[in-house]
Amino acid sequence: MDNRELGLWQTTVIGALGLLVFVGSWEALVRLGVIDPYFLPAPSDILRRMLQMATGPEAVLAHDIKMSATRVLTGFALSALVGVPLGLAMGMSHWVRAALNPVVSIIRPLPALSWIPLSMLWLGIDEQQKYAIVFMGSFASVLVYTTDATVRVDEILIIAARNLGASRLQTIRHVMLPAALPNILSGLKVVLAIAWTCVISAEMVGANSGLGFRIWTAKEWSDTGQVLVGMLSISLTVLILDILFRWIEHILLPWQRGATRS
Amino acid sequence: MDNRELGLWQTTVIGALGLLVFVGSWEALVRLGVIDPYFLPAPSDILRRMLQMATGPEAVLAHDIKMSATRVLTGFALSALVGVPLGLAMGMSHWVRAALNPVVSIIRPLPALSWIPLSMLWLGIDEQQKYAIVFMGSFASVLVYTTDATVRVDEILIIAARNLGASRLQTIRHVMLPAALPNILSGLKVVLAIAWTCVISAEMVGANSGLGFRIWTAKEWSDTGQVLVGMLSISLTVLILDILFRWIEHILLPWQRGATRS
Amino acid sequence: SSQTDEQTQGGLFRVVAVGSQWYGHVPVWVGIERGIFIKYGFQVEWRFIGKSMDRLNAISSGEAQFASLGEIAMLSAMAHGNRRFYWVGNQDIAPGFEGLVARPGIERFDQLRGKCIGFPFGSSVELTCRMLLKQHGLNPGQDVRLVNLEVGDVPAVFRAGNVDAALIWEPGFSQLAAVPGATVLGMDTDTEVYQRFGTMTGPDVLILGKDWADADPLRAQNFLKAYFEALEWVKHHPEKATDVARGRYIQQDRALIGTNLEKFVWYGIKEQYRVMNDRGIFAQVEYILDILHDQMHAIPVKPKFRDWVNLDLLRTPDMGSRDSTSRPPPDG
Amino acid sequence: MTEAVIQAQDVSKIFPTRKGILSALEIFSLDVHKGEVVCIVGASGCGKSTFLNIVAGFIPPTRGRVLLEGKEIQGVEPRCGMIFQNYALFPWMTVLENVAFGPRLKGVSTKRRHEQAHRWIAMVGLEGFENAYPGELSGGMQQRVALSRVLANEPDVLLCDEPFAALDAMTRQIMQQELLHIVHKSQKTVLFITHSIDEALILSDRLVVMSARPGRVKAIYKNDLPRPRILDMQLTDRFIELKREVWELVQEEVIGSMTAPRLG
Amino acid sequence: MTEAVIQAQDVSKIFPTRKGILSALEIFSLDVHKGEVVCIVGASGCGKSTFLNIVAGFIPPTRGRVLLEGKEIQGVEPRCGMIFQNYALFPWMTVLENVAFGPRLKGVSTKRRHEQAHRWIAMVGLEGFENAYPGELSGGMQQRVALSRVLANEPDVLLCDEPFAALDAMTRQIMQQELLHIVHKSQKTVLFITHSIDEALILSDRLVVMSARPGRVKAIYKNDLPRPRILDMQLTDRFIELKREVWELVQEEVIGSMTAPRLG
Ligand SMILES: Nc1ncnc2c1ncn2[C@@H]1O[C@H](COP(=O)(O)OP(=O)(O)OP(=O)(O)O)[C@@H](O)[C@H]1O
Ligand SMILES: Nc1ncnc2c1ncn2[C@@H]1O[C@H](COP(=O)(O)OP(=O)(O)OP(=O)(O)O)[C@@H](O)[C@H]1O
Ligand SMILES: [Mg+2]
Ligand SMILES: [Mg+2]
Repeated sequence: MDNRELGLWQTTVIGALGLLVFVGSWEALVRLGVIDPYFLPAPSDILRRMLQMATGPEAVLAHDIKMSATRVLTGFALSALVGVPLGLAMGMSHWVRAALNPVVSIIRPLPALSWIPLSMLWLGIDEQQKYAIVFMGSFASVLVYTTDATVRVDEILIIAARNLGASRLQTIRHVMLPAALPNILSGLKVVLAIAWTCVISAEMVGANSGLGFRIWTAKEWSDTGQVLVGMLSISLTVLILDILFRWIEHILLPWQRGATRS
Repeated sequence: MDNRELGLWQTTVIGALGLLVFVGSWEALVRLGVIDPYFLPAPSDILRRMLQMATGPEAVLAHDIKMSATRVLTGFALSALVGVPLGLAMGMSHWVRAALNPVVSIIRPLPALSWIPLSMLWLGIDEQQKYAIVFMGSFASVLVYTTDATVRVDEILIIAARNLGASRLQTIRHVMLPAALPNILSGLKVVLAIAWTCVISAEMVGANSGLGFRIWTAKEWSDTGQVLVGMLSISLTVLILDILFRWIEHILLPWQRGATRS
Repeated sequence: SSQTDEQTQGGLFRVVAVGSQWYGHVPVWVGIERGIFIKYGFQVEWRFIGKSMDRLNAISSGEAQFASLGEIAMLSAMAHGNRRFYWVGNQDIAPGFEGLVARPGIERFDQLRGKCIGFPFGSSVELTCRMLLKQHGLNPGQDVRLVNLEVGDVPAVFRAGNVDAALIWEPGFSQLAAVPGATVLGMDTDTEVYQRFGTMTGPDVLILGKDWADADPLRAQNFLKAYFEALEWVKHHPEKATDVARGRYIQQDRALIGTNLEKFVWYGIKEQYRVMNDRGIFAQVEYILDILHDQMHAIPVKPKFRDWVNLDLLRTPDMGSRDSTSRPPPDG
Repeated sequence: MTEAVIQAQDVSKIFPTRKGILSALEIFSLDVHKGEVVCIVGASGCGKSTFLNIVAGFIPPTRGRVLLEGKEIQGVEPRCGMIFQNYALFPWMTVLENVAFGPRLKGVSTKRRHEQAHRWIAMVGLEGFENAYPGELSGGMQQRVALSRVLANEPDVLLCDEPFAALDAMTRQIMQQELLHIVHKSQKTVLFITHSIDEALILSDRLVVMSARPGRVKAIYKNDLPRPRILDMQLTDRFIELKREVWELVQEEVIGSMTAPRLG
Repeated sequence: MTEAVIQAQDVSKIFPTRKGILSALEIFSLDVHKGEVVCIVGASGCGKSTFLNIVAGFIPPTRGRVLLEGKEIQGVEPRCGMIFQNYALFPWMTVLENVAFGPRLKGVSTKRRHEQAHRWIAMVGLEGFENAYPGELSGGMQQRVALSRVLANEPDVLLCDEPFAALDAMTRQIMQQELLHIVHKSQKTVLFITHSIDEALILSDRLVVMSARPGRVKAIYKNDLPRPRILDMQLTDRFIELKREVWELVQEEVIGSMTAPRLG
């Protein structure tokens, strides 16, 4: 509506201001005693806790992030490895799509959490079980996003390639894949965030490290500050991964540079 | 890739076949003793359990679905009620968007589950707490989808309306809203499924009914069959809601009929 | 909170009591099932919440009013400055219900070296585990691997062989011990705590919501009176109490519940004055706080737990007023 | 000569781009008088659309100003109705609702605005399609809906950005005649962009040839061809002479721009 | 006369739609000979693109058949190179990669195919833009890339679906001359759809006028205008006569289709 696009500088300043207002009023409400710090610690306290956990003698935070990231990225990589090719097949063939759609619709709405009972039965409580939870929580989404990206490939590009003499395989390799890539990547970006939401489920049982584990034990010890540190760490990690992912997109999709929306 | 579009009839038959193969081979593997039914009961057993739970003297299933649905739909409605207007505002104004984006990015990656500790402290264990968990798990997504839908409104339509003499308010009412509606609705459809994934988190603590509660108690009693009945019930409920939602879309978006992709 | 202050249609006060399948909750179940609460004007609603800290949080939020829970959770909440509750009693002593069980093939503590032990972190069994390991010369941080398990998952995880040893309290403990070839390496009765104080590592404590109690102390006194009347009934009718508990509240063999309940020592309302003082459980609390704070670094400060104690609420309205809350009642 | 409705005074437009700045228009001046049809031709990318967008108030000029009836244009100007190159129809409105949208905004009663809309729809030959959605029409039909939507709104000035590009030669001719008829009947002022010199010669009172980017006025022709300008007129000497002149001017610019270096 | 490269025999095409069936082509027959340029004109929606798509093998005819060098076309036919109305360039490839795509599929070495591509790009006046992505080009430039991409693939038959619609009059003329030059040099067969009768008369050896939907051959003109057909030729009597004749035929059909009921 407002015509003027904002520059990067302006966006950053306004965003920082927005954050400041949010965090500031939160801090004020706690300091003024409106909010009991036991229920919601002040941001400054959370930050202090975070620094403590990051630098203290134990320095657990880095280890937790590493453990959780390993679990998330392994589960996510598995999802992508299975989901992208299968999604491409579903996107390219009406038959495969029709055949697999019902099964996918059944699996998709099941939250990672609901796989805890079964995954424990099947895989115990080792790392595989955690990968499996992340995988089950993100796999169907990868499938859906990839299928969608493939279906959305402009038919005319496929026809054009065939018209230029491309075989079926060449068409897949030279047209379907690069044409679907931007949408597959942005789908994967969403799924990566979804995969992170699974880590709390994955680390509920049988873990002794990781951000999810930290949140759960903090809860048991009534340490609300540490619960919030855990939550904030997840947010920040996802933010950083998001930036990384955008950079990968920038590298992989040179023809889309500058074509992004704000 | 394959040129022929499939008709509804064909799609259904192939889908049913796909499901049959999936369920059939599962059943066979259990019957042949390859899979221990304690680890994964046969589909026929799950179905029998489901019928039992649906019709038996207790008939708990209908009640569970009703309770979970109430929680999901209430939380989801709250999300939509807050998220859609705020998302519209973010979509329409660069300023609002720049100001709120950082806060939203922080809240978005936090899974419903991570809100259990705080929500219990703040709201206890009553229904409000369950609504809150569903709300926190779905609100940021509503916001993101609505913002996106609003940003994607073709600028030329807004300019055209203004050129025809529309005031700012008229432009919002007659152009922004209807133009963003299709994408907002399909975003809400995705979020509704997300809201359902939250119900298992919401019913983990302090519930005594609902599909999530059923899954958790079944787990405690090692009743894998009932765990699977609970999961299947979630899937089916989401499927039915999805059909309902498509019907609502069909009513609300007459100009898009026939323009849908398979 | 205002909502729960409302009286129900029958003119009864609505009280939400929260708890698990642990035997320590039998008096509440009896109070509900035998109409004792109703007699005193309370409509008590039972809600299942498996973990102590979840129960305490439910009370802190104002949505629940009464619970029995583990001492450790109470102490860590105190340590983090939660002032939303009163500690009003310690209704039972029942050591010997939780212990460390090892899978077949592990029969001695030194065989645990390098092995994996699972239990719910942040509960009494964490203390039991650490004390037992220390007593047998094992360093919990280095010599063994500890993993966090959900309360309800412990038996299944142990049975499936996913951990080498596990700890949990009843009713899960029986399931651990029942695994063929499994060895009970140690019980809470083997710990220093038991040897010094005669209690389990994390005894049951009674908690009332502060706002709710302050809003109408008379009502709170009445409620506790009802609770302890139910407790006296349990004390005198263990057989019938077993029947009340079984099925609806605990899914366990009737005989097992019976024998377990017989091991319980119940403290009535008068006995509370004997227990809730420096010669009683307070000394045990000081000891536990030392461990939690100095050894485990699990809590940031040692809370002045006496500030949370409110024995006024134990006085019954017809007993008239007393001048001192801390003064113990005459023995006998 | 009547007063100038539109006065473009030394208008320049510079776009910032990733590779530097791009000068789209440079010191472009033009007066358009009431009831006049001015056609603009020029090589692709020379700044025609940019100029029209400035007149409509969609984008501000970097330097210079555009006056509408003596007052500077500031922001979107409903008195200058734009017929967009890509239609810009509202997909959720039927043809009837699209055409009746302008009057609706002004508070015209449903009955009256529908009556009016019906008449405009009939004029562009789309009776029977009143309740169709734009997505159900062919490109040429959509373009005609866009035309009637703007006409129904009765703006003083019509800004047309290649409005007939998607029409076949015949439909195009019919539309041209309709446009001229309406314009002359209701004394509308028209700024018309086209790629077709034939079209420009048929429609215009004056014809502006723009230079290649950055767009400047290269030449202005007074088009004195007699009206009505039907097919035969296209064979007259004057038509051919004018066409050749304009052609050569534009050709110079196109050849210039096609061999120009990548970024000016 | 040389042998017929393309023989369309009684081709009909019926589309099933939501509101019933739609007959797009009816018993359409046409022979195109080697080295011949056949232009097709007709009202919008009369089935021109449908016919071209059938010849390219993109869609099968409902009845009848199309032979390419005597053999029935079954599936996408790379010997018939299509220049799409909306370019269909690969957005992830640079201009060079787009143009070199056909040779690449055939296994031509990188060096050779890039050399060839450079020459085709130069021919359409796009030197300097080899490493640009299609998204960075204007519509007219994209259309020229599409043209050179197909030419680089050296198909026997060129199918052109309004390939110059997005070009301004001058660029368009240059492209027309280039096309004719290439076609005559390498004896390509061309089927060319256009909305412009002028363009059809400039390019064609024969000119097919189609009836309104369902598309049938209404008339075929042998275009005996002398080559090269530069601007002056457009003023000859024969040109004007032909133009008027074709014009009147098409006009009949357009007027028929504009007043026709909603679904035929
Ligand atoms: N928003 C913009 N940002 C950057 N450059 C722009 C923008 N709009 C137009 N341009 C550039 O300004 C120049 C003039 O564009 P304009 O659209 O006015 O051309 P035009 O004469 O209408 O061309 P056409 O005949 O193809 O429609 C072009 O080189 C174009 O690339
Ligand atoms: N896939 C399709 N499904 C249904 N109808 C179609 C389809 N393709 C084309 N048609 C219809 O067939 C008719 C002929 O379409 P076609 O695209 O061949 O016309 P055309 O002569 O190329 O028109 P234009 O000049 O606008 O490009 C039209 O009425 C169109 O609506
Ligand atoms: Mg333009
Ligand atoms: Mg066509």
